[in-house]
Amino acid sequence: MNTTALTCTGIEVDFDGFKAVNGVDLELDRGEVHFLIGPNGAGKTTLVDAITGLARYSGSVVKDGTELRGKKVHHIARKGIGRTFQTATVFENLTVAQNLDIAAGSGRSPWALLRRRRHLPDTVVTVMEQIGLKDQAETPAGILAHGQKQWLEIGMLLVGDADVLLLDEPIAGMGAEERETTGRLLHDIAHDRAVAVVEHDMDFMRAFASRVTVLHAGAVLASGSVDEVSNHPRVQEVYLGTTHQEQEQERADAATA
Amino acid sequence: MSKFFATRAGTWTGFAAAALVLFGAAPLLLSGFRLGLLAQFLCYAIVAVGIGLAWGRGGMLTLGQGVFFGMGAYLMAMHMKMADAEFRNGAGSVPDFMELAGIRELPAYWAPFASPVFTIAAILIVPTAFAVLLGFAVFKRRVKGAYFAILSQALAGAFAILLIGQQSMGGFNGLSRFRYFFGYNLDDPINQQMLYFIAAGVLLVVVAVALQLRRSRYGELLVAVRDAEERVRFLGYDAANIKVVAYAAAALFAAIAGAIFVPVVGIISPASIGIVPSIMFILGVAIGGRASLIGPVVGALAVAWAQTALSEQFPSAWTYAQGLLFIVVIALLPGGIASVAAATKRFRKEPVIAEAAA
Amino acid sequence: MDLLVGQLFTGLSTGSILLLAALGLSLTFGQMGVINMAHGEFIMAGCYTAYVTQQVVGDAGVSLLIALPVGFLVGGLMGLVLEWLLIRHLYHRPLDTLLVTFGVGLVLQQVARDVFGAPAVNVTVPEFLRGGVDLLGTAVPKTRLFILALAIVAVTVVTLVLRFTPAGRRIRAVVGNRDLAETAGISSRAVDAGTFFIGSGLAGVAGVALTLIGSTSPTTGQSYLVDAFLVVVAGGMGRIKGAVVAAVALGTFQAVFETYSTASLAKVGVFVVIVVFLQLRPQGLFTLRTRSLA
Amino acid sequence: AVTALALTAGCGSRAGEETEAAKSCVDTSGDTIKVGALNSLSGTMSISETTVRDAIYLAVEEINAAGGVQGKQIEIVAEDGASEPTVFAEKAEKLIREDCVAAVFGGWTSASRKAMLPVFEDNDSLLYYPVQYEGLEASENIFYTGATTNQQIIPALDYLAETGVKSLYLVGSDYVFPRTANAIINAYAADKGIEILGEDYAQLGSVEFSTIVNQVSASGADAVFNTLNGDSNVAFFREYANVGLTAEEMPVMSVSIAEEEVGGIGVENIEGQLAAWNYYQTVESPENTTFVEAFKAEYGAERVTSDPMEAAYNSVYLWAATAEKAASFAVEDIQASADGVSFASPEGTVVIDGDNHHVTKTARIGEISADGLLYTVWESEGAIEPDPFLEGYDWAADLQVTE
Amino acid sequence: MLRLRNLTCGYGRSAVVHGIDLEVGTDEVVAVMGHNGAGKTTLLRAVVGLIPVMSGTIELDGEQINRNPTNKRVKAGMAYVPQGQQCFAHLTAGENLRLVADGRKNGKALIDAQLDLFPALQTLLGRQAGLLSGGQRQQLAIARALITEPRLLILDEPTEGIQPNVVAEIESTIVDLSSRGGLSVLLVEQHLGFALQAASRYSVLRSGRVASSGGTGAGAAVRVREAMAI
Ligand SMILES: Nc1ncnc2c1ncn2[C@@H]1O[C@H](COP(=O)(O)OP(=O)(O)OP(=O)(O)O)[C@@H](O)[C@H]1O
Ligand SMILES: Nc1ncnc2c1ncn2[C@@H]1O[C@H](COP(=O)(O)OP(=O)(O)OP(=O)(O)O)[C@@H](O)[C@H]1O
Ligand SMILES: NC(N)=O
Ligand SMILES: [Mg+2]
Ligand SMILES: [Mg+2]
Repeated sequence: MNTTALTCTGIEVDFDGFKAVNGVDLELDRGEVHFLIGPNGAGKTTLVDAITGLARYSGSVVKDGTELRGKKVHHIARKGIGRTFQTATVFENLTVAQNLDIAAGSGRSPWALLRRRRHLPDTVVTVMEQIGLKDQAETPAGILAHGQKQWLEIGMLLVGDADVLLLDEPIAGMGAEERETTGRLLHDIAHDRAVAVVEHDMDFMRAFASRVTVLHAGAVLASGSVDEVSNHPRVQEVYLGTTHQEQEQERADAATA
Repeated sequence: MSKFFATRAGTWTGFAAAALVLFGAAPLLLSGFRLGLLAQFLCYAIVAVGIGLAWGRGGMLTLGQGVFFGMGAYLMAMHMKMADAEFRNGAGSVPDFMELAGIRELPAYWAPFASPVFTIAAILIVPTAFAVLLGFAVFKRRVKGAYFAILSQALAGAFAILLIGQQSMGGFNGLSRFRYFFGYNLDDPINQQMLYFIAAGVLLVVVAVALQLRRSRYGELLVAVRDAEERVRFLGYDAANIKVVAYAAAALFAAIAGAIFVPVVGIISPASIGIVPSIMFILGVAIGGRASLIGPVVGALAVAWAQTALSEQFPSAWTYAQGLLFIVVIALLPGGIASVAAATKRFRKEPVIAEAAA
Repeated sequence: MDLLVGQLFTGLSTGSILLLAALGLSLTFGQMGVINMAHGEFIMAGCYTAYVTQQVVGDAGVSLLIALPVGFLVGGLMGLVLEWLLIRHLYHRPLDTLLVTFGVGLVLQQVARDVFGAPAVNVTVPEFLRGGVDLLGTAVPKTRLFILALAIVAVTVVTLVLRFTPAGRRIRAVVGNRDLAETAGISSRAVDAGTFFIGSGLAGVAGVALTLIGSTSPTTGQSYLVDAFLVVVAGGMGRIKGAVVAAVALGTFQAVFETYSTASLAKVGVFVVIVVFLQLRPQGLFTLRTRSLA
Repeated sequence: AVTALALTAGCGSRAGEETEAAKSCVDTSGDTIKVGALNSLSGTMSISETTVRDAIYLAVEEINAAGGVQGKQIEIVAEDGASEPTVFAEKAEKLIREDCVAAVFGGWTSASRKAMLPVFEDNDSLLYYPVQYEGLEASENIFYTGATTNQQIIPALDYLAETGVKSLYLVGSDYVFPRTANAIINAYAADKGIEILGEDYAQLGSVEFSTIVNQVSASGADAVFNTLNGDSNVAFFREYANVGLTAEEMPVMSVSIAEEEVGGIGVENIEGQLAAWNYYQTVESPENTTFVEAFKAEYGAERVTSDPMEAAYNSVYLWAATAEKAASFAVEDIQASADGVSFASPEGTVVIDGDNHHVTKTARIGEISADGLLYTVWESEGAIEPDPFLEGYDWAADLQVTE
Repeated sequence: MLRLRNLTCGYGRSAVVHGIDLEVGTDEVVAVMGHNGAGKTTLLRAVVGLIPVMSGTIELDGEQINRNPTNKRVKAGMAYVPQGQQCFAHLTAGENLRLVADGRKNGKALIDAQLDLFPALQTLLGRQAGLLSGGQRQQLAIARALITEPRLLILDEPTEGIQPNVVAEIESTIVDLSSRGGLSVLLVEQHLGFALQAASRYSVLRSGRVASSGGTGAGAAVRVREAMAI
C-alpha cells in the first residue's frame, strides 16, 4: 500500500528574517518509516511544527488532496496527522488509560462526551498492550518514567485515527532494548500509515529506516536509502563525522572483548 | 467510604441523605429567619458548584462570577419590580425607584420583563450566552492562567461600575423593595419557605449536573485541557470549546443562584457583584476543596455561616478571621476540607505531581 | 483646545501613576508569576510611611525625601516577610498566591485601621511641590510632574538592572526555571527573596509618591490594584517596556475618553479596550516567545 | 423538590391578598428594653459609621443614667452592616426577628437605607436614620433625623445665589444622593437663572481627579457644588489646590464634608471652602457645649463631633421621648404619638413631623478654618420644616413623586 | 570524591531509589545504566539536591552534604546537566553562559573555551535560548556546566538529541578532561559503547536497586547486558 499520504512543497519558515526552513519538498508514503535527520538546528522540528500548524509558513502541505496550510492545529490533527514532541507531554493527572481514551475520542459526538465511560474501547486495550503499559493502566501518567511517557505519547497517536505520524526523537533516553522494541513498534504501525521519525541515533536509523531525508540549514541536503545517504560526502561532513562509525564500532568491540 | 459514594447506589444514597437534611431536618429545626439565611447560603453554594467545575476541574480561576450572579439577579429583579409596579399602578407603569430617579417613561428594554416566561428564559439564556461569547473571545485566543484571572476580575469591576452609572437599573442602590414573586406575596412566611425549598431543590439539581459532567468523558477531557491544553489540540480537539462548556455551565449556575437570591434576600445592588464579592465566592470553594464535588458546597455554606456567626459576635474580628482563612487554608490545605477527609481516611501512596495550573 | 492639551498631559500623568503602581508588580507578577493582591496594601504601607515620617520629621519637604527610601524599605521588608512566610511555598501554584495574598491584604487593611484609624490621614504636600506650572497654557500640578519624573527614574533603573547586570540575569534565570538555576549555582531562595523585596519596595515608593495626590487611608492601595494588574497584563508579562507603553496608553485613553464621557464609563471602556486588545495580542504588547508547549 | 414546591405553593398567599404581618416579639416585661445599633464596623463605610455608633452609645448611656425610658434601662444589641446593603438587610431582619429590638438606630448610605426599608415595613418595626439624604421618601417605619434636601441643599443654593454666584459646576460621586441632589440643583438653577456649566460623577473611592479638575478649571464657573463622598474628596481638593484654584476665585460648596473629613484632606488644601450642614462642633449653644464635652470625656479630647453624629444622638433622645409620650414601645403607638415630639438638641430644638417622619432642622453654611473646624457664616432663621417631596417649591414640580 | 551510602530517595512519600551504595573516586568516571524508569535521573537529582534524601547519606570529599541546598553543592564543585535539554528559555544563549560565568575571574576565557568546543553556538549567542533547537539547547547546557569548572560533573544522558559528529566531540572531551585530571564524572548514559569506553566503573540500576556493578574491563559489556536483560 505505497500511496503518498502527505506532500510538502516549497515549505519556508521565516523567524524575523531567519529562515529556519528554506524551501523543503517532502513526500511521506504510507507503508514506510521515513527518517528525517540533519544537524542540530537544521530545521527538522520546525518543519514538523509547520506541518502540524504550529509555525506559520509559506508553501503547501497537502494530505489526501486537502491543503492544510492555514488550518488550525486541531483541524489538522483531525485530518489524521499526529505528532509527538521532543519533550514528551502527556496529561499528568490522568491515568494511562484515560490518556489513551481521550486520544481515541476526538471524533466523539458531544452527546457521547457527556456520558460516563463504561469500559475502555478495544483499541485502547490493544494499544496499551502494544506499548507495554498494560500494567500501568491506572497509573497517573505524571509518574511514568521519561521513556514510558514517550511510549504513551506514541500510543495516544495510535488510538486516534492518525495515519500520518510525525515523531520527534521518539527514542531519546531509551536503552538498547527499548529502542529495539520501539523500532519494531514503528515498523508495525507503519504498515498502513506514513511514519516520519526525526532522530539522531544512527544505529536506530540504519535498523529501521525505509527512506531518509537529510536537512541542512533549512534545506534538503540529500534524500534516499540509508546507504545512499550515509555515503553522501556532504552528509558525512556536516552531520555524521567522517570517522564516527568506525569509532563507535571500535569502542563496542573493545568493550565486548 | 468515598469508594462507596462513587458507585451508583452510593450516589443515590448521598442525594437521598442530602434531600432529607435539606427538606426535612432544616425546616423543622430552624426559625423562619434562619431558614431564610440558609436559603441565601444555598445560593452561594450553587455558585460554588459552578466555580468548582470551572476552576477545580478546568483550571479557569474565574474571579468574575459576580457578573453572572448579578445578571441572573438583576434580570429577576427587573421582573419583580415590573410586577410590583403593575400591581400598584397598572400595566406598563414605571417602577418606584425610577420615579425617584426622575425617569417617567418605562425604558423599552424593561417592558418585556413583565412576562414571567420571558424573564425565566432571559435568566437562563442571557448570562450563558454572554459567557459563551466572552469564553470564545478569550479562550480561542488562548488567554489563560493569571491573565484570565485578572481579566475576569476586571470584568467584575467594570460590570459593577457600569451598573452604578445606570439610573434605570437602580444605580448604586440597586433594586430592592420587592413584594411579589411570580404572584406570591413575599412577606408571607409560607412563601418564604417555598423560596427556601426552591433554593434547596436547585442546589441538588446543580450538583447532579456537575456530577454527571465530572464523571463523563468530558470531565476527563476538561482535566486534560487544564493540565496540557496545547497537547489536547494536537489530538484533534478544540480546547477552547471544552473550556467554554465548563465556563458557561458555571455562569449558568451563578445566574440561577442570583435569580433565587433576589427574592430570598430582597435586594440586589452592585455591592453584591463586584470584585470583592466575586473573590468571596472563591473563598468558599477554596476552603471546601476546589477539586471535589461537594467540597465547594460545604465550603460556601461554612464560610457564609462563619461570616454571619462571627460578625455577630466579633464584628471587626471577622475581617481578620476572613483574611486568615484565606491564608491558612490555601497555603496549608490546598485541597480544602475535602482533602482532610480523604487524607485521614486511609494512608495511601500519594503521587506527587507538580500541580499544573491548579 | 487647551483642554485637549491638558488632557494629553493628564493621560501621561495618569499613566505614570499607573506605572509607578504597576512597576513592582511587573517584577513580582510579571517576572515571578506571583499574583500579589497585597501589593495594594504595600502601596498603602508606603502612604502611611510618608505620614509617619512627616509626623516625626515635621518639615514636609525633608520628610518626603526621607520617606522615599524608607518607604522602599518598609514595602520591601513587608514583601520579604510575605515571601518568606507564604509565597515561597507557593511558587508552583501561581493562582493560589492570588487567594493567599488577598487574605493578607484583608488583614493588612484591618491592621492599618486598628493602628491609624479608619479615617484618612493627611500628608502635607511640601511647599516646593504646591501649585502648578504653566505648560502650553494649562496649569500642570507640580506634584504630577514630580511623580512623572519619579516614574521615569524608577523604570530606567529597573530596566537597566534587569537587562545588564548579573543580578538581573539571575533574577530572570530563577524566574525561568528554579531548579535549573540552582544547578547553575544560583541560590534561588536569595534571588526570589531579593526580587520580591525590590518589587514590594517599589510599591512602597509608589505609596509615598501617591500621598502627594491622593488620600491616605486603609483602603488607599486597593484603588490602584486592578488597574496596575491590567497594565502588566496588557504590556505582556514581565516586559517593563510593555508596562510603560500600556500604562501611558491606558492613562491617555482614560483621560481622553473621560473628557467626552464620564469617569465611570471610561473605566468600563478601559476594560473593553483591553479585552479587544487581547484578541489581537493574547500575550500582551510585548511577548517572550518560547517553543515549549506551556 | 418539585412536589415540595407544589405543596407549599398551594398554601402561600397570592398578590393582593392580605398577609398576616409577622407578630412583634418585643419583650417589655423586664426592666430593660432592647434596641439595635446597626452600623458598618468593617468595610469602606466604617470610617464614618463608627462615629455614629459612638454617638448612639453616648445617648443611650446618658438616658440610662437619667433613669432610662419608662423606667427601663436601654440595652443595645450591636450589629455590623459591613458596608454592604445586603448585610444591612440581613442584620436588620435579625435584630427584629431574633433579638426582638424595639427600634433600630443606624444606617448611613442611602443604599443601606433602601435595603433596610422593606425589612422594616414587612416586619412592621422602626428604623431611626441619622444622615442627610436625597429626600423623596417617607416611610411609616423610618424616622429621618438627618436633613432632607430642603434643609441642606436648597439653603446652600440660596446662600450661593445671594453671594452672587451665576454659574455652577457640579461634581459628585456616582450614586443616588449626588445624582438626586444635582437634579434638584439643575431645577433650581433653571428657575433662578443660574448656569450649570458641567456635571461630573466619579466612582465612589476614585482618586483620579485630574480630568475633572481640568474641566472645572476650564469652565470658569463662579462656584463648584461638591457632592463627592469619602476619600475622593482628598484627591479632589489636592488637585484643585495644585492647579491653583482657590476659595476666593472659585469657592467649593460641599455637602458631605464634615469635621471628620477635614483632617484627611489637609486643612491647607481646603481652608476657606464652604460646607452646608445643620450642625458643626462650633455651634454655640448650651446644649452643644454639654454634648461636645460629654463626647470628648467619653471618647477622648482629640475627637470631633459632626452633623451625622449629632443627628444620631438626637435620634435616640427622640425615640425615648416618643416612647415616654406614648407610654408604650409598640410600633403603632410610637407612630401615633410621634407628631410634635421635640428635643432640645445641640443644633437647636428639633421637632418630629408626624406626617413624614422627618424633623425640623436649622440650616447652616460653614466655612472651613485653619484649625480644621467649621464655623457658621450663615444660618437659617429658625428651624426649617422638612419637605422631603419638595411640595413647597414650584420649580421642583418635575422632581416630585407620589409615594 | 562522591560517596553514596545506602541512599534512598524518591518523590513525596514513595521511594524510587532504594538503598544505593555508589562511589566516584577522584578523577574517576562512573557510568550508571538501566532501563527507563529504573531511577537513574532520580538518583542524580538527589545527588545534586533537587529532591530530598529519605535515608542514607551523600558525602562529598568525605563531608556529609545531605541537607545542603543545590547551589551550595554547585559552588563546592558539582555541575549538573539535567536530562531533557534544559535551558533558561527567556535568556539569550549568551546570557545563559554569562549567567554562570558571572563572578569568575576568567569568565570570558571560559566562555570562549566552550565556544571552541561547540562552534555551532557561536552564531546563536544573541538568540533567545527558548527558541533554539533541541540539540542546540543540549549543547548549551553542557557548555554551561563546563564553565563552572567543576570537579565533579554529573551528566544525565548528555548526548541525547545531539547530532552524531558533535556527540563524538563531546565524548572525546569528557574522556579528555577526566584523563587530564581534576575532573570526576558521574554519567548516566544509554549508549553502552560510549559509557563503557569513558567510564572506569559502572553500575546498573534496576527498579531503584543496583543490579550489577564493577569495572569496565573485559567482559563488562556482557555483564551489563545481562543485568539489563532480565
Ligand atoms: N521561533 C523561533 N525564532 C527564531 N528562531 C527559531 C525559532 N524556532 C526555531 N528557531 C531556529 O530555527 C532553527 C531550526 O530549529 P529546529 O528546532 O527546527 O532544528 P532541529 O532540526 O529540530 O534541530 P535539533 O536536531 O537540534 O532538534 C534553529 O537554529 C533554531 O534556533
Ligand atoms: N515527579 C515524580 N513524581 C513521582 N514519581 C516520579 C516522578 N518522576 C519520576 N517518578 C518515578 O520514578 C521512577 C524513576 O524515574 P527516573 O526518571 O528516575 O527514571 P530514569 O531511570 O531516569 O528513566 P529514563 O531512562 O526514562 O530517564 C519512574 O518510574 C517514575 O514512576
Ligand atoms: N444619604 C447619603 N448621604 O447617602
Ligand atoms: Mg528538533
Ligand atoms: Mg532519566
